[in-house]
Amino acid sequence: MTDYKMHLLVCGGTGCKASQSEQIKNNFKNQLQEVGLENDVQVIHTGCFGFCEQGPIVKVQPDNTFYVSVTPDDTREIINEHIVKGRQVDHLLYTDPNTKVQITESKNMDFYKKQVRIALRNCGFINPENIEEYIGNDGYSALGKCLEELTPESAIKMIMDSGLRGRGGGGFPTGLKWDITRKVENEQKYVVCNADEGDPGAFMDRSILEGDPHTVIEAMAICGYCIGANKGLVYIRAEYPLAIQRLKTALTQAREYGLLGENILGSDFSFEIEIRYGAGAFVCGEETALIHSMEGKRGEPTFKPPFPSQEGYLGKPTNVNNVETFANIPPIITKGADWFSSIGTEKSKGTKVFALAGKINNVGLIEVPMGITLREVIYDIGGGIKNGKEFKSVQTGGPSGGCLTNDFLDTPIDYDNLLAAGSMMGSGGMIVMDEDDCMVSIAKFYLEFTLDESCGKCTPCRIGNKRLYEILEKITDGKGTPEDLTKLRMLSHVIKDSSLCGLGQTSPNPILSTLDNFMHEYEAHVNDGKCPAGQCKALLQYVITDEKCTGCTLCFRNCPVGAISGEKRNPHYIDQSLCIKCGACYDKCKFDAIKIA
Amino acid sequence: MPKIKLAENTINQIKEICAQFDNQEGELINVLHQVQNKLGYLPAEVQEVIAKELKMSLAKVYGVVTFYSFFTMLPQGEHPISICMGTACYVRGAEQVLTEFKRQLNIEVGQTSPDGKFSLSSLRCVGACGLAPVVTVGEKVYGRVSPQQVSKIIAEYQQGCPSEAKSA
Amino acid sequence: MTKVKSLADLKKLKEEVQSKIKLREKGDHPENLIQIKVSMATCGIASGAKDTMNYFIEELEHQGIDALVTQTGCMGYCYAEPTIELTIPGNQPVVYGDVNKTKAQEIIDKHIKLNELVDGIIPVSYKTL
Amino acid sequence: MEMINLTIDNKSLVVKKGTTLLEAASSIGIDVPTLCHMHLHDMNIENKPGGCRVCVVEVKGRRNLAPACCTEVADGMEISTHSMRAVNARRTIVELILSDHPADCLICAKSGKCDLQNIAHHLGIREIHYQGEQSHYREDTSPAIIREIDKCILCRRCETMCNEVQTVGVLSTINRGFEAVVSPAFEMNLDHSSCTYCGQCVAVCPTAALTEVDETGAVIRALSDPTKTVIVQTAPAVRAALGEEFGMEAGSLVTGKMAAALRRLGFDHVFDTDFAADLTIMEEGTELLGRLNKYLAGDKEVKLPILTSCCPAWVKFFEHHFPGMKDIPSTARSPQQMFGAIAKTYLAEKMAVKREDLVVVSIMPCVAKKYESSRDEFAVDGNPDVDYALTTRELAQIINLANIDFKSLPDEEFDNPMGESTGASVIFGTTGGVIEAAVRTAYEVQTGKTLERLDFEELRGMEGLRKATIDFDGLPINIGIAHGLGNARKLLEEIKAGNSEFHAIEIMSCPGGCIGGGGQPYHHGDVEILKKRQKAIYAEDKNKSIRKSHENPYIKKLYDEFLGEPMSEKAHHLLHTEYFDRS
Repeated sequence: MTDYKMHLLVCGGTGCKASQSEQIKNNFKNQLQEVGLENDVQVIHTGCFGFCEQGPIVKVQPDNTFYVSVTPDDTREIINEHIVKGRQVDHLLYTDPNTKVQITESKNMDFYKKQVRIALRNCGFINPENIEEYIGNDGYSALGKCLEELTPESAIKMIMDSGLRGRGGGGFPTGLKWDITRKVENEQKYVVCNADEGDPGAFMDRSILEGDPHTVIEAMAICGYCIGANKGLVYIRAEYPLAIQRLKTALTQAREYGLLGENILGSDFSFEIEIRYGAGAFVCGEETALIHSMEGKRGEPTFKPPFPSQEGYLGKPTNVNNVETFANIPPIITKGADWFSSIGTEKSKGTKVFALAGKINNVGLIEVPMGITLREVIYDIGGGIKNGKEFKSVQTGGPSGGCLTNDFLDTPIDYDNLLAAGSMMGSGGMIVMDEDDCMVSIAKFYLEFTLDESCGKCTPCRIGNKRLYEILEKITDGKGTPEDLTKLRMLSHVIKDSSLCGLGQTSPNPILSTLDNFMHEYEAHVNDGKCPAGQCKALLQYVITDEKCTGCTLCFRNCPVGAISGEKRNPHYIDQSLCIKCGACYDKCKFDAIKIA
Repeated sequence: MPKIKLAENTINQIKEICAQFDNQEGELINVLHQVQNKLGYLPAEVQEVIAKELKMSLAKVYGVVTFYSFFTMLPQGEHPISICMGTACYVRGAEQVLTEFKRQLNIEVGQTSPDGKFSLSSLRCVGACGLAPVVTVGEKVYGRVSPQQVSKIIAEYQQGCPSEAKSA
Repeated sequence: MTKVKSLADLKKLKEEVQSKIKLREKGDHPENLIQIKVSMATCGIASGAKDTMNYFIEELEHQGIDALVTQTGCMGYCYAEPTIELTIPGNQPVVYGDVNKTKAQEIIDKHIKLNELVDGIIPVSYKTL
Repeated sequence: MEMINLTIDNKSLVVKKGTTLLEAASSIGIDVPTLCHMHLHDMNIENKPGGCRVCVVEVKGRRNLAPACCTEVADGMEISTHSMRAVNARRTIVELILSDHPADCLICAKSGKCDLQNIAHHLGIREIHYQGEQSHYREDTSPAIIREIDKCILCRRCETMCNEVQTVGVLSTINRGFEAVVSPAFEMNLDHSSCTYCGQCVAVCPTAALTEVDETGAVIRALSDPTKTVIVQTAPAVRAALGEEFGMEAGSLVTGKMAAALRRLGFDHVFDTDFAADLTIMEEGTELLGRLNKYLAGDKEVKLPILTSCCPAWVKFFEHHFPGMKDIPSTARSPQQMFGAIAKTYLAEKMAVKREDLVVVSIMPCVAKKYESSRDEFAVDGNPDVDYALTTRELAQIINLANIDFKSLPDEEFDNPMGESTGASVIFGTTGGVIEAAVRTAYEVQTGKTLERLDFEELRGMEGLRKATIDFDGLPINIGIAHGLGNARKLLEEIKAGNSEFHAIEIMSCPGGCIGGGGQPYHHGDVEILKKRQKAIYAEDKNKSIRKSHENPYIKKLYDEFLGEPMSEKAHHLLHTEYFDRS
């Protein structure tokens, strides 16, 4: 084995790959060879570092130097300066946007300071395509401990005691779920990993599979041991080619090392894992729908009970957990339930991964202890609102969640608090909105998503959401009435109360939470015909400021509908009844004389 | 029933894929994935072959194909353009970018341009939220796209095609 | 690849492969480790800093001493290259000049193992980087 | 059996574990409205997608409302089926369905019989608060069934019948979300699909998304055309169900009133398909014995078992799905087509009416009969043997149209020569009946002895697959019976695999046989109605003085005057047919 003196960790997550991190890696390899250091410095493609805003990321170890926004052109400089001469390349260091101080080590960055990485522990740390790196960092020792030292009952008890709850949305206690499945008697049982991440703005499951696929494999095997299943299935989005490829590699390696297959670690426990592909249906995040999809059918949910733990895949008892939930299992087994339950709040233990996005400075993937406040996440980790704008709202829980205001910024984040606040944990999307975002449009955006993704099986979701969307459209088109606001609320409640599955039962949340928290914006649309954020096109008015207008006639000539009139060298005028709000005049005006009102 | 008018070797390819999955009805989605991978889309005739091989109802095959947004019955353009409409991209202006693509290509989402060069689709979160709004053309990802950049992106593919942008 | 057949096997394998990532772990948590920074600017390298660094890495590994050996830029003592900076947890860093293999051996044997200072210290008014 | 205590609408009750809230409520007289749910007890047919959500009730302590059809009872449950919350949700849900449904109730084919209309009425809905876009699809007209799927409410009943029960697999839910609808593949027309026209989708559709092709207008036109002689035949199962259309108890036998009504409608002669059923027994029975005796004589070429061929949906089913076995079913035409062929030859000649001036109308419990009568092989020079096949429901429609007070009609007899029938032909209307009728004749022909016992209870019942061995005086004859095409498929697979134990098999496409046909008055999921019809059929058989087909004097006369022997050349030409590979 070559003893490398230095490691160059290059982020291989999808975001960074999109920014040519593959090229960066190859450049490093070639250029190291040129200077004859290929045996001293190892170049490793890791999983996501999380700090996507600043990607591509390159980390130099053991110097612990964190380079951001690296381009393929920067590699030679890093080699010549840092590797050869031991000098940091200052212009690639992260600059704190507030203090303007350059920071070398990631742990000193606000983005990382408050993070606690359990599920993401190996992401950005190990090479996901090398099982030995995983083993080197304690990998498969939890499985080993289970097989040699723990009975299924005692392992499940550890999970129960840890307080781990499902990270996919609902927050059902994981240990309890395992225990229920264990108690159902059947020759054949299944462990299913739900990797069909569908929330449009959450990508933690993919990052884990890309950055640390073995943790999922290990956890599924542990689950199999605990519930008495020898077969596992990973249901993964076909749109995640990189995660699929990494998972496949990991499965092959695990088999080669005997960590999957017959008689694992010399025990009488055998376990195999197969991959199943999702095909683009958000509703398949619901476990019964997921199971139907794995069976080759339309991914429609069915009424529970029977629960999958009783009758799941092919009618057999099946335990379904999502990727992030599984990623928490091995550390709990190795470090103990007490360690895990010491993190977090009373009813929500451990950490949660969030995909932080939207109008925020530090977009990325973060893992924080339960109980952290939204303020800490948004202002400390997230670095505050982009371009110095005003914070308006943060949306959590994706299409099932709600939009929270300033008032909730100091609420500790956990399952129950978010629910009480009218939102939910969901899979962990966290989208920050600023003063320019129209909350009615945001609600409409989510409804459009739900509408697209509703399976259509039950009436409230199929037709109810369509009607909700139509009402919202009416409002953003400036045709809403006060009565529509009442209708929105009443229909939302019925849909929540009577839909078949979680998708329908939560689909009105974005509407209800915006009605609760941003009623004034709805009222402005309905009563005053105004969109306070200036986003709803139909409610905009292009107006010419007389003082600034030089009468150049450029707007007049560019208006496609002849709505502008005026004499040359005299202020022009826009006839609002004719204006189609195309914005052509606004774009053309050279004197900033046209304002949006 | 309409008679199948596919080329002999296409039919054989499909049959081979079905056989790989033991002609099991439960493997329908896997079969559809592989066939679409090979042929680019799943026209009616292809579904007929699959239904026959898996000994299942054609209506059920069609029911599955129309349920999942990943499956398409229309051939894709030479350069499939996808605009990410995930929330992060949406709040950073993806809709305006999509509108611009629609306007410039003069096609709607789900359509292919008459010359077969471009097809347009929207997708939910490619996971490059740091680069929002994101557009993919084939396998190439464009980050922080503004409506103003749209014409430049289209132009890249209109004269010949850049080698790295060739779709898979 | 031979299969891992028991937990003991797995532990053995872990020991074997741990070094692959040890470097990164050390880098993440250097506070509790003996740190040796070898000045590796042009002048350092010309004076054999590379050999010195390799020697430290191999010898410490050989003796089973957990330490973090990194390179650093020019410390400004070109007259005394190769120079190293040694930090024992809880103590102030110490800079040695003219560290060849023999000197390195002595530093390991005395300073690192017994916490006795060795000749060749360059007195510096140290300021944290 | 574990028992569960609960209260529903403040009434305490004790029910078995596993009971649904719907069943529990119904057991104490509380009928929670349902729309998608359908359960044909004892027939193993259930549609329970839990999709319409009309039956939601409030369960104390639960976060959401619970669908009564799917939710099982649990100890200590407190249910309210009419709390403000439940009623509000239920009404909103029905309003939502109506908001995506054409509001043409006044002129809709299902008006007055529509489950959706009934529920809207039941809930007192007077306003639809949520209006918006309605889904639109192409209308599809086939020879037998019209699909107007703008009216589909996605209850999935038809899908269950077409797939799980009939295993025809033409219908599936397609698309998703608001666009989801039940349709054939590629939204193709039914006549391009492998639809058998069994009509079970029509029989269970709660709205008018699926209805039969309406031919009442054409029949009324023919009746008022002075140049035409219009005759009518009525299938056995019609008399056991027609009364329901006029508010009579299910199982009322209305044979006499039906004949009277048809006469008042202006049919020149009122005949009975039962007559042709007796004829079918003569032909099919002879064919059976012919094949059987050849087989017993050691002929390896002969195909056994022989399968009945009276049911047009079944014929189309094996033509699509088992074309390799098309030489196994009897070649005998169905009674409807035998009637038509004899009417337009023998009878026309007797009445001195030209073929083109004779209009044969049949009243059938079936929608596939419409398709059958349109098959090319059942026409001479483009003139079909049977001109129009009306369903039981369509007959009721024109009786109403003609201002006939059905219930007060006197009983009248059928006309002769084609109105005389035996008890054997009447039981053609139920599962097991055709084969029982065949046995009554075949036994006597084969053994030369008189049957002492005519009621073969072992062949009767409602189970989907039945078998019995009948002792033909020392020769055991193994008989299989299947109703529902899914059950038929099982027997066919057995034959295909070469391990069928049967000599003869009766197959009827519809659950229950023709009494449960797609053209019968809607049973709205009440299997008791089917059972009562079946009972009525057997009662009619019992009342008949002649109960064996070969003893029908007019059948004897027909052979003497016209056909010669069963399976004669003439009989072959007029009464037998061939099948086609439609795969």
